[in-house]
Amino acid sequence: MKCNAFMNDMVRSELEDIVGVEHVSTRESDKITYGVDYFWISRMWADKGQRPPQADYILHPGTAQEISKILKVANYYKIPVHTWGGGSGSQGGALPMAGGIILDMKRMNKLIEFDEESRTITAETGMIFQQLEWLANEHGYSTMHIPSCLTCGTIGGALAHRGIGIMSTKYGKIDDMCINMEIVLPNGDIMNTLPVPKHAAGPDLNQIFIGSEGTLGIITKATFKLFEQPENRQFRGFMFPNMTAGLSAGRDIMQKLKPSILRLYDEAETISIIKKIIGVEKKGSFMNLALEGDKRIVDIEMEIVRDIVAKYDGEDMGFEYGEKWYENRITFFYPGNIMEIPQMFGTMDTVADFKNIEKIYWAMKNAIESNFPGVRFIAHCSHWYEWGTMIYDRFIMDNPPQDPEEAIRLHNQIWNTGVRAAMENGGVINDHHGIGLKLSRLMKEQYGPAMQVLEGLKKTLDPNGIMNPYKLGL
Amino acid sequence: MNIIVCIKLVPSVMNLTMDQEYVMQRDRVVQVINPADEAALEAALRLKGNGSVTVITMGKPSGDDELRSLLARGVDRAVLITDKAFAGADTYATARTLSVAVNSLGNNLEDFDLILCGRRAIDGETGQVPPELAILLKLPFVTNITKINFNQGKIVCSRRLEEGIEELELGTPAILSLCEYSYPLRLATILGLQKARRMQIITLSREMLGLKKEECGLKGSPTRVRRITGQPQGIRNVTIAKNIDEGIARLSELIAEVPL
Amino acid sequence: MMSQNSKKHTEACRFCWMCRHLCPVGLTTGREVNTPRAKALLLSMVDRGEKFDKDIAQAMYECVLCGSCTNDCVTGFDPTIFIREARTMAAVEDLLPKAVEEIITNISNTGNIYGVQKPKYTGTAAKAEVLLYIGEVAACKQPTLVTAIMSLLKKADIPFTVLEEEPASATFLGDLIGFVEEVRIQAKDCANAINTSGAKTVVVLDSYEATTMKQRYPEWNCTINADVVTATSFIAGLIEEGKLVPKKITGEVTYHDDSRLARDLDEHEPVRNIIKAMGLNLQEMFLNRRMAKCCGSELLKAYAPELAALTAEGRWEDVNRTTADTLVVVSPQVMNVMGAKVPSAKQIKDLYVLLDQAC
Amino acid sequence: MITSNDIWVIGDKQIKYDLALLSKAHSMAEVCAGKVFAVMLYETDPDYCIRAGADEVYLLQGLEKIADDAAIAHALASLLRENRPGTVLFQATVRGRAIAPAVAALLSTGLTADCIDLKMEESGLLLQKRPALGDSIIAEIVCDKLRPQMATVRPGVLEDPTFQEKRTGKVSIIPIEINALVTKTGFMPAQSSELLSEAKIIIAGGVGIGSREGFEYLREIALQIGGCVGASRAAVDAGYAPYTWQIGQTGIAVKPNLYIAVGISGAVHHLVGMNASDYIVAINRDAKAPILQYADYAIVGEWRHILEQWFLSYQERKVCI
Repeated sequence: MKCNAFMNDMVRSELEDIVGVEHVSTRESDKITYGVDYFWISRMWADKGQRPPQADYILHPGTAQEISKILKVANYYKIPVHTWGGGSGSQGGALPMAGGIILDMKRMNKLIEFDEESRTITAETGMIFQQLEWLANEHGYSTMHIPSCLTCGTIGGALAHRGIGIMSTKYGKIDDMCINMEIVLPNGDIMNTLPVPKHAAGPDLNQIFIGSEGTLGIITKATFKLFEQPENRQFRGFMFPNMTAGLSAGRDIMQKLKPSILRLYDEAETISIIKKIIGVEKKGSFMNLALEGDKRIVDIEMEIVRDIVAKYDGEDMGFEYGEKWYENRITFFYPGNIMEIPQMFGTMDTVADFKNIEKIYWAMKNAIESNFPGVRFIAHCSHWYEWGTMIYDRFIMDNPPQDPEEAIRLHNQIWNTGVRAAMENGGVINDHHGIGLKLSRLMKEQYGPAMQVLEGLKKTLDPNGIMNPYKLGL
Repeated sequence: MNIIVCIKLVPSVMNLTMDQEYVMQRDRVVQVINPADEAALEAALRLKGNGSVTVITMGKPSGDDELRSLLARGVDRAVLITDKAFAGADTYATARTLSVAVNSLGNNLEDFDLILCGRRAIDGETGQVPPELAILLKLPFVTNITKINFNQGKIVCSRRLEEGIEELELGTPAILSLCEYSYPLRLATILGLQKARRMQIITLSREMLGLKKEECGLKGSPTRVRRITGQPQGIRNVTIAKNIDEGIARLSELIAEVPL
Repeated sequence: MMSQNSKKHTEACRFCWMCRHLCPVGLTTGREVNTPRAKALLLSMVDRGEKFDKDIAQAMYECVLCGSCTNDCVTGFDPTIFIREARTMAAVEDLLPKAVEEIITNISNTGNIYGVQKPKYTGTAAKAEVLLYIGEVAACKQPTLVTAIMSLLKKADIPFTVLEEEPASATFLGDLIGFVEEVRIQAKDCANAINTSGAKTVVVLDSYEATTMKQRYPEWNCTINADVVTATSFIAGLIEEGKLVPKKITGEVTYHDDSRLARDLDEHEPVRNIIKAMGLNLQEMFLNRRMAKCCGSELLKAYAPELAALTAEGRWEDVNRTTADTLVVVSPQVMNVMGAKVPSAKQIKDLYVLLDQAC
Repeated sequence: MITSNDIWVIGDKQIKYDLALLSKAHSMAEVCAGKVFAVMLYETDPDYCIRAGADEVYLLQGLEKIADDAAIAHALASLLRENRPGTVLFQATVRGRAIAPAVAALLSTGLTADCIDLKMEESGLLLQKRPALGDSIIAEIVCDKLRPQMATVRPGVLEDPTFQEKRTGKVSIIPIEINALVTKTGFMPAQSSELLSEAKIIIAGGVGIGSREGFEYLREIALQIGGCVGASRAAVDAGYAPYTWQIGQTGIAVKPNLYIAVGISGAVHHLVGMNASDYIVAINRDAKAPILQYADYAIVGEWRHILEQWFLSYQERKVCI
């Protein structure tokens, strides 16, 4: 006997009235599908044949107005709302942990404006980012947001967790690229951030919603910068005697120039890369760098890079590796190439200033390798800033526990240990994957008293707490 | 006619791929029915008339789905001989286990007229099981067959040898081994798949066959692998012609160099 | 009951997000279930004990089998393998969507998906070296296309035969219920009919059917003794040999590569050569050749017209972003699917009709 | 009678390979202090066998027309039971690979198929090497508890026979009577142009050839230059070429002086059938096709254009000469 009587159907018809019958689903196939995103735990759970966390209603809205009405209904009944883009997030940010509504944004995928004069492009946020990039390419431009999930995630997804692309070192993160946004607030009001981000009319509201992971509102439209395709792109590989030298050289380069790509690998990762390039094992720390733009400038910049590298005993390894890496940059993510269940793995992705970064690297490596036998730790620095860099540090365990609940516990312990080691040494727990469900519990530790600012925003904007519960520590 | 077909599940060669270093990747290989066994099975399905076709395979219990797909193609009965004790069997131990299984089926159920096998499996490539099985069952045999007909109580078949095709005749019961592709195997029908869902796969273990441990598997095998060594995969240092004209000139040189 | 091969592909695809941006259905519905990973996930869950029900079966039919995902996969996985096999499962378990069942009934009654008497066409000779295989879509729905290509063959002095009773090619049945013996038997009958004609070359009008004959028939041991060629490459060849000399016409057109020519047969240039020969200015869509976005198919239109309308609109959006006012197509299926959704500022023309007017 | 360390070689039809096997047996017999016996199933000059290394020759009479391999096996088995040699070697021909397992089963002993190398230990234990899993590994196999130890040996893998002019040996003629259950009613010899295994030049085509007509063209060229034409499995499956042309794991393994792979992508099962060739040329329009890695020389482009151009130059040269 069902004890919820006919309330389910009453809500369902109300929602159907907003978006149309064909855009509301309670199909089992949908419920299973939306319960598994790219988060390791959700995948492991499905691998064990366990039913995933399920939503009650899956909605495919077509306009911001429809979303506005949906949020009003959700507030009235106090139904949780989980916004879903591509579902390719690795932090479990889109999972319908509290049941209720999944709001799949992908039907809102229209190009709204291409402004060649201002060199911007505006689109609905349900568009898969690759589509936006292709639209830019059609006119000879690029958004220069080229993450590994380019083909998987949506515009909204990239904004919601403050994503980053492989060219970020020159062109910036998504928050540097976004000009303005349209947002549906939890109470159903549709607001716009100011037309341009650089102003002195108070704080930049874009930066409150970028990275809010669907907890403060739903981004429905966004405008981005467009860049000219570079006339010239030059790759160069360098081998440093150790990670310390590599980091110093990287810092020096960043404080003088703007490479588009700068990747520095730790000794564990270097060994396998170098073996692929020259066929023999060689110890050290490998750097892959790209400079791009007007050829005359790039030539000069490359000379400067060489001078800097020489200062830190770096050895020139030629351009072949870089070009090959660029060509195959996403092939790593296809099945058969990437780490797969039943392995347990995670990318800790810590960001810090140059003063602390190396200390953090060693602290995390030691904490994980000494506490968890059978766990490997490899890392590289792939996104650089003038003041610091991030560590893309991965742990891999080939034989995790068979029992799914035990596996979850171990997974969370490894994360706690690694991330706490980072925080204790002045690092920030995440650079560009987001918080989601995975790191939610650690947000208060990270923020301290500053957390009340986020909590205050949450309380004011979403008093019923319906927006993506359990995520982002809110 | 009542026919027994012995089949083996083998790693699919078509699915073998190489990684970037040109090393064969084995983890993605799936098990398929050995191509020559497919031919034997199709020949059996065509010859059976009012009789029956029984498929026997020795292997891992995971072969269940593959056997079911054979039931869906018109096989009447599928027998899976599976037991940890059978692991590591060489051809002689395999033939011995199969012969005991065949005898047990013959006693319990209707007798058989013909046993068909593939001429060899693409993994081991020995082709020794059919003759060994024939001797153990005291039956005449012919290997490497490309065509079989049944004519007035006689089997008429073509056998491929290095120097040509032999036409042969023999009586039943007998064991015949067929060449791959001689009879392309039909697909499953929808009706067959529906029927197959409800059919039982007969599973036989060592004990059920009354075999002693030392008669089967690694223990019952006269031959033993002492060592396995890798072999270079044959990568060569290729020179690519700068243009087609250069390529053509080099090709002419190469052909002229071959002593004929 | 899924084959090991199918399982290998579902296990690989279930947690892979890389090709979803290419799915013509997913791009327009925005539904997560319309991605290759979702279909693989569902089937992998079925393999782990989840019930294969009407709902999951339905999901397997929300796919055009266009092969964009397969084409994208750098590690060689192919979602169409398990989608097709899941359709077989749906047929076996009596879980076919009603609309699909109706089409299967049509095929068993009349040999074509429409359930109508297929119109008859006659060639210029009873036993010519060239056999024109018209196919059910063109025969039933695109008579002008058939007339145009026949007229072109006559103008080029190519005697040709059309089978009096043209058997089905098994293309549609194979897409509906997967590659089962019933489908192979249909293919075998078709191959036999073609072989009996004694033709040396079979010119196949519908690229879907050409693909089946060229790529599936050999797998199923249904050998066609003649060379199977697509109508597009055959006609392009006639122009190249000077047997057809088109007059120049002016205009700006764009061309949609259908899935089979684009990805399975890898045939991209013949049509472009024909367009150039007529002096038309070809404006390429950004996604062309192997990357062309599928516009739907006649089969999808037959069992899920609303979905086919969406996929067609999706492709028209790409057309709309070009400066061309005319979309040129060569496939009777594309003509039917795209032709049903022409935006007001654009028009759609069949290449053979255009060429026939120019010759 | 105790098993000896003698080696018996069963000769079956191809004298060249039989003599090579006898020479190999001779050098192995020296290691384990055994004798070499040649058992010839066909009429031949026993003197050759002795000069190649046999100490004794048995000429079995009356088997020429017998097609019943089981019956032949019975005859051989009784001979072996009487003499109890330590080792029995067969050719890995179709017939050898049918008779040998039957003999092994009759003697309840082990048999290793298709060996590419043999090594005798002093104790008389035979190390049998054979490739497996697509020739990617070599397995060393022994039959350590039972005798005789038996193997079939791949024709053509051994060194040519060495003849010692002054060797002598005993020759016995043994008439065999057989009640054959299998009778031969006809025979159709294979065409010589299809003798791929013997060819010095092979032009092999893949699906890239695209049609049967394309393969006819390849064959024409092959005939002109005194070579043979082969095909990949994919091309055979596509119906472009007959099965007898198939080179690879499920077809024929070849090792010509020059192998020209045209329009072949280089699937593993093809590679294992041809990568023993002395020199490999790949002609392919795809510069990334795996076959290129396995070739010594590669020409990237449309095969038809390349071969036609080459053929023109070839004919011109012929005229000049």
